[in-house]
Amino acid sequence: MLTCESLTVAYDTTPILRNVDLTVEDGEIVGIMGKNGAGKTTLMKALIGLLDLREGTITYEGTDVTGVASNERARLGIGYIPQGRDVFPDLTVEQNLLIGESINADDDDPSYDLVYEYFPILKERASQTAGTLSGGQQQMLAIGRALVGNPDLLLLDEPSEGIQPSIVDRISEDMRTINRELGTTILFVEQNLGVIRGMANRCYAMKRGEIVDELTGSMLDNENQIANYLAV
Amino acid sequence: MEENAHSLGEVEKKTVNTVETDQKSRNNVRQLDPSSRNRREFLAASAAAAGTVLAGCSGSTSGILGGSSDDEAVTLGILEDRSGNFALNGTPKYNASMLAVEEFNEEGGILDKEIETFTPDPQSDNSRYQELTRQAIQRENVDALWAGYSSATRETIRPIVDRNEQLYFYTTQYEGGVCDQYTFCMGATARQQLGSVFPYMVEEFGSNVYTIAADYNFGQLSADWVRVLADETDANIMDEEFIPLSVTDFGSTINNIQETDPDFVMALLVGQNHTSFWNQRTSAGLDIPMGTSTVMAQGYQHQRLDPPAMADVYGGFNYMQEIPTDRNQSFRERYYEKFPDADYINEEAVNNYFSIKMYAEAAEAVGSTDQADIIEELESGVNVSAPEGDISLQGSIHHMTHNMRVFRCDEEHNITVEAQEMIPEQFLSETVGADLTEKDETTQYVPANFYEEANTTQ
Amino acid sequence: MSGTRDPAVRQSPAVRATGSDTDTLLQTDGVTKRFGGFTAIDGIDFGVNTAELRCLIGPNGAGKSTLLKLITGQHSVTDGEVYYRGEGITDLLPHERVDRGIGMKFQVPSVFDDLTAAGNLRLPLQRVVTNGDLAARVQEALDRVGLSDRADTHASELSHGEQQHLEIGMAVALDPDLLLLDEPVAGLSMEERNDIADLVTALNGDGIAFVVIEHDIDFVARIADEVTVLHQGAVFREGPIEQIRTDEKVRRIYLGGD
Amino acid sequence: MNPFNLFFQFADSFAFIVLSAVGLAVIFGMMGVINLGHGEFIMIGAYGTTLVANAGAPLVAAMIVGVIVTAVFGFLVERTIVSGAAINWVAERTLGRSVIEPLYDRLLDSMVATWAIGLILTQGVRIVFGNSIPQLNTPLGSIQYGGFSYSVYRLVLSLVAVCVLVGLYAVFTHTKFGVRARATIQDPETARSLGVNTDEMYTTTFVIGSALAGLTGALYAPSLTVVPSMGTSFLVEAFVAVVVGGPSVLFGTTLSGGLLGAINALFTNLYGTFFGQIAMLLTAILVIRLLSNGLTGLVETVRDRKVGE
Amino acid sequence: MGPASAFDRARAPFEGPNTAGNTRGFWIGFLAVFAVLLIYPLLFGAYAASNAAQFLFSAILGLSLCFVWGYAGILSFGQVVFYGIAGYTFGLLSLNFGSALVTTLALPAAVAIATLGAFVLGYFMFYGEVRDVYVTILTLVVTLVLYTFMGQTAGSEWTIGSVALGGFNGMPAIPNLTLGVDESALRLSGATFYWFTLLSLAVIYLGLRALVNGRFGYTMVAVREDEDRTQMLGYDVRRVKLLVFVIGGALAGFAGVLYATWGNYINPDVFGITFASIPVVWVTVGGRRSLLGAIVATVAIEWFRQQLAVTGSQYAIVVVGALLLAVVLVLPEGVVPWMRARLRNRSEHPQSTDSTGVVE
Repeated sequence: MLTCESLTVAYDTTPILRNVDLTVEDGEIVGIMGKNGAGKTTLMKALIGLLDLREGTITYEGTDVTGVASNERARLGIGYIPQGRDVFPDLTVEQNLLIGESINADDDDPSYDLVYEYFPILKERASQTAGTLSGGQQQMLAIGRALVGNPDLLLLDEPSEGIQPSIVDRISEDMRTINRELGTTILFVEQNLGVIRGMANRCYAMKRGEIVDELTGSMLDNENQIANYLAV
Repeated sequence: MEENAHSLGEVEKKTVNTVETDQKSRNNVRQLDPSSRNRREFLAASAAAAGTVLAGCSGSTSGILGGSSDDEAVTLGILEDRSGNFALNGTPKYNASMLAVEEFNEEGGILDKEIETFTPDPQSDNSRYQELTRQAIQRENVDALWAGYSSATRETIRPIVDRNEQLYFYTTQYEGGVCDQYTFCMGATARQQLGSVFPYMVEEFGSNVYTIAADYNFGQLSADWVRVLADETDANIMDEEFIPLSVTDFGSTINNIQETDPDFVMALLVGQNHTSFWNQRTSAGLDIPMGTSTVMAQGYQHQRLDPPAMADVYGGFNYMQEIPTDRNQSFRERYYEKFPDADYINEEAVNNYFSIKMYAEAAEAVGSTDQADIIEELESGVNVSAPEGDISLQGSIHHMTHNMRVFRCDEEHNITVEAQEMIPEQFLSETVGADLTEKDETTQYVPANFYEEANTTQ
Repeated sequence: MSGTRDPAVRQSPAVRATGSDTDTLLQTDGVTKRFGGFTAIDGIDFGVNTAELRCLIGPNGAGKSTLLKLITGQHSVTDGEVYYRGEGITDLLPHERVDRGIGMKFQVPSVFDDLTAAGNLRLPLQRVVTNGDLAARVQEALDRVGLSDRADTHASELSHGEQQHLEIGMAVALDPDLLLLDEPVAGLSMEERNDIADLVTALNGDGIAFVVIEHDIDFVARIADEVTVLHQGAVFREGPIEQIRTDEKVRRIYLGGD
Repeated sequence: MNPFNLFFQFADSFAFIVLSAVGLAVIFGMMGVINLGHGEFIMIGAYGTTLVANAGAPLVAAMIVGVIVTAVFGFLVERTIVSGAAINWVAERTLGRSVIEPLYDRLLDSMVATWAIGLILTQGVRIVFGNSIPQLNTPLGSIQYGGFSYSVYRLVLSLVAVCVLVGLYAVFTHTKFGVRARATIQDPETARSLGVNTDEMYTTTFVIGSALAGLTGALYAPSLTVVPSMGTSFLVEAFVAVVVGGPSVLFGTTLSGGLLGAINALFTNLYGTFFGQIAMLLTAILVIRLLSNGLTGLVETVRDRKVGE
Repeated sequence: MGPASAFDRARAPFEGPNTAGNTRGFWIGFLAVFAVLLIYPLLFGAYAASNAAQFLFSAILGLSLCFVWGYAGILSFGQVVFYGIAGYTFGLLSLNFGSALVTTLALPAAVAIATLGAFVLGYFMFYGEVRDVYVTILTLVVTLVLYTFMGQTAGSEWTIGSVALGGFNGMPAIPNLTLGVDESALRLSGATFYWFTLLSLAVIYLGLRALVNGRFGYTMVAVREDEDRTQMLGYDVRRVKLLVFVIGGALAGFAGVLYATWGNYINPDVFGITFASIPVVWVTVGGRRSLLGAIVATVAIEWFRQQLAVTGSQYAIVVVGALLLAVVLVLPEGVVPWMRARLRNRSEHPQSTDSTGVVE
């Protein structure tokens, strides 16, 4: 579904990503783990098209999308859930969701009911401005916003960041359900051990802008090996 | 009255050269300081003073590499706005000047020399006027200068004109009082314009007056004159209101007038923003007659605005292109033949036209373009045949006795002449008692210094 | 007020405010900051002792950078007080706090791109060096942060690590007693991190107190005496690094692991 | 002082301030572009309306044409100058590189560029249409009250001003375009990553701002003198209102229209038009000095304090 | 060797990273141009000198804006406020008292009043945390308030001493600039005025060069780049900006006195929107971070505008607008920095072009 070859991204002269290769198959949940500053968010932004590549190609569903603008990538069916509180704070919850409708141009039937089913709190708060939601609720809104347009691929940037552990667990669970029930492919970056183990079918490890390892199947059960790539 | 105007038109051909008969008024020939005759000398002196320090040379204004001017032609400097805020008023002035020059050149020019013109566009910008006036005088060596629409412009360049002892014609109708040995004011003054329309209004509509005036010199001084005239005609100024030039909304003014309920309004408004008043007063249903010395004859509002915006407006002017005389008819035809797309011939345009003619006749009379001689000749008091009629220059005060008319604009914006009278400029000659043939001055007198009434802002 | 703070660690702000505790350099008392409807800092009491090296950790959005900006005065507090050496500085402007000895290094290296490395260092130095040779002092400062051979390079052309060094050098040039560093090693290589760690430790040894925001726990462990964990705008834990590192709750909210 | 006069003058002043400012406010608030040529955009609307009405079209139709002409003009300006897209498109095909940096969020450069546009427009219109064109009459006549009469049309204008504010509120809160445009302004990167064509949002916003300027010109065409230099008479009020209003565009414009309109009407009534203007400008200076985020900033600060309590 | 090193020592204070032209070649060129300008009146006469003088004092106004905008990031539409205030003050003082001594002293007095005006406005803004574009708009509004105010001073109640402010008609007959006491006083006009203006411009240019390359220049650039950062180095940014603004106001005031005495006249147009905008045009075209650019652009644009006006072409204003638009869009850094960069590129890669005209 998504293939990246030798992605290199640099701010001015300092490279942030170096020769990143990765693939995501249809229906998978793939994690990318790494510490702060490993280049995870940069990778996500490069994938959605917010950062220009210095080198490399990105192929989405067989099409080369390397030079395609991010809004066009979204319209091809990629839903992006940015890091932290990147909801539109002055718009209401409902208006935030409305922005997500632009995702996946092939599908013009927005799934508000589905979103409200997963996150009933959003329905409750529909007319409240997003800036007044708690961190966890904002994260749910960001996910809901990407889901409304029925994306084929979700890019999820650190879903656990700044959020209560209990809510983090719930979000992991929801993502798995979405993947199972809707068949949505998910690529996420994370540094929370629990989230990685709870969600990923497969996982890449990143360090200083490079993919240094790939963990599959039973390797993911080895907590120590994962922790090795993370902060502690 | 229209009969009268008509008959004035018929004497046109007889009026051309009456210079000899006026020689008697030259009994006070000024003793000109020989050095002041050379208007360039001060420049040369200053250049030399400093120049000698460095090089010990350079006694001429043009410098080593500077060119000298061609004395074969008569050069007229005509600085009129063709862009910027005053383009509406400046363009007809420019056109009429060009018409006059063309007519003279077809007849062989002045003193058998072709008339050349220096006609930059000062773009309604007073700084530009300063530069261009200097350039006209010092580099182009113009023999006479016509420049500027607004009083502000005139005051901007008058110091330059005076320092260079340059013959200058200012042709706009204005507030009056300029008493300047180098400046000839060709337009009617506020006292002349108001002196024609105000008594008429009092006579026709009653003696209770409300004045609205532009809050700048012209408006302030015109309002002073209204007060003076009210005193003379026993009229009563109920209230007066000064409106900044930037104001476009007249709601409160209209309400104030209604609250005061005068017999008529003197509207001394100026500029494009104030033109909005007429539409607004009509749509607000204010139907009190209005007298003016400013609108229609300059900015042809009666042609630009849709009727009945200018209904029942009475103006005191020396000229509107609607004057029904043969002479004016023929002038109009010549003008529109040369400028078929022109909008309107305003008061100022005609003043430019006749003053160029007057200059030419004076030059022919003295036989040279020497400016001091021409000023002397003009100060002797000359007559000129103008599109408005035969009029004369009051030599001692550099102003014109004008053929003033009261024009009325009706519901359909047709213009009729309601009254007509020759009115001399009296403020300088009678009230101030100025005489430029006796005493050299470069001042502007204001009514406040001579009239009690003018001094009391209400 | 957050109830998670260990009350034994610090005295009450009131005592501090009188200056009776000479060891306390900086103390916030119930500081709160709201943006729009959002509460970024929620009634924090946070203190630093003289010559202490304290690290501030916590998830993104926990309010770490905001807290530093409240201390420097770049943000005004919505509520609460800030004391420095027992003096209330809540209403002072940033430059007045700098004059009292508080220095700051920003999150993103924010050197002045249009100036050279020497020009950048000249900026703080020209304030304090009123007589004597400014050029010599600039050279000295360049030496200290290891940028002597890059003196005439425009700051925008320096490497990321060099910019971090330069910025710390600028802050140090003013002889601060307290230096606030916001993510000094983000985006740096291991080698560069070690350099910065050495620099910070050395400066701390000279008596400068530090508050360092950092995600790299190895780096934190290498330099810090004490660690404060912020979470959702409040102090979540405070204590020595070893204790924090093994704290179950801290691991859950931030460091990861079950 | 007559209370009815005061009310009507307030309505007049409010309408003038709001209508002068609203196009500028949308473009400034939404795009970070200061359009110093705003007055000339208004002038285009007025010229369009007057010329079409003079050709015999009914006034309302002429006004619609005036708005459309200005909107189209705004579109061209946005494509060629503000975003530089059209010029860059040509340059990329001829020079092989783009030559223009978009003016979004380059406040000062955008001021200089749009000032130049205004300069060209004023003189360009003068060259093409001359110094004056035949003016329109104010429709709808007057109503009488006591010894006073008021232009009905000017009253209608104040209603239109309110409708424009309400309409804009509706567009920016209740339509997909409006929500997307606001999202673009708040966080263009995220909006783009969610499939919003932010370029299109900018263009459309600029066109709406231009159309509003055109509307102002169209509405005032029958009431003011339509000349090439008429734009400057709107500029001061527009700037003052936008700055006094603060960052929240619609709310701010409404508030500043109300405050400045009231000050203007009151002082005009008490001391005359000159003091009305001066009082208004001094109020503006004081508001800017005392409230760095304008009137909406004040409202927000009060709200934050309340949350804290 | 001796004279050459003395030359190098002499130019040292005027050189630094904040200005163009730090080479010996530049200074030789500078002296050459200055020498040509000195003898200009001898070559072309007093009229040409007088006409050129206005370009030179306009350049001082341009420099004042370049200084506050280019070096401290404060875009002020209000430079003409101080220009006008000083012009009016000079007129009021010299006309009221009339003696050569007072006229001589009126120059510093007028500059002082303008400086005071800049201080009051600057204090009001910078100590009130008015920032960025709001400073720009506030200065514009203040300018327009003064325009409205001075425009309505036509009435006789607006007479100060024996001199009327005169409303839109302005204040005529302002005397020439005078240096000295009584008979021995030197009245500056024509070529002498030109030389005075030229020397002033040169002194101000060099003074500003020394200033921006000295301690204060570093501080200004820091404030322009990042106010927060500068604050954290212990600078009181408000004070720095106020000082910059006051210096800019003083320079603008000095230029305003020259303007008033050049035309012997001043009126409220100096506070009008056109006049207020023109310095922004000069500095934008010349390059806001280049003092030399401000001078060159001011002289070139004003000369060009005058030529266009002389032709009487109705397209003059359109041409000026188009020129400005082209510069803002294509060369946002300004013409002079662009040319400097081109020259530098050439000298670094001489093989890439015909390698003529390389300075250094």
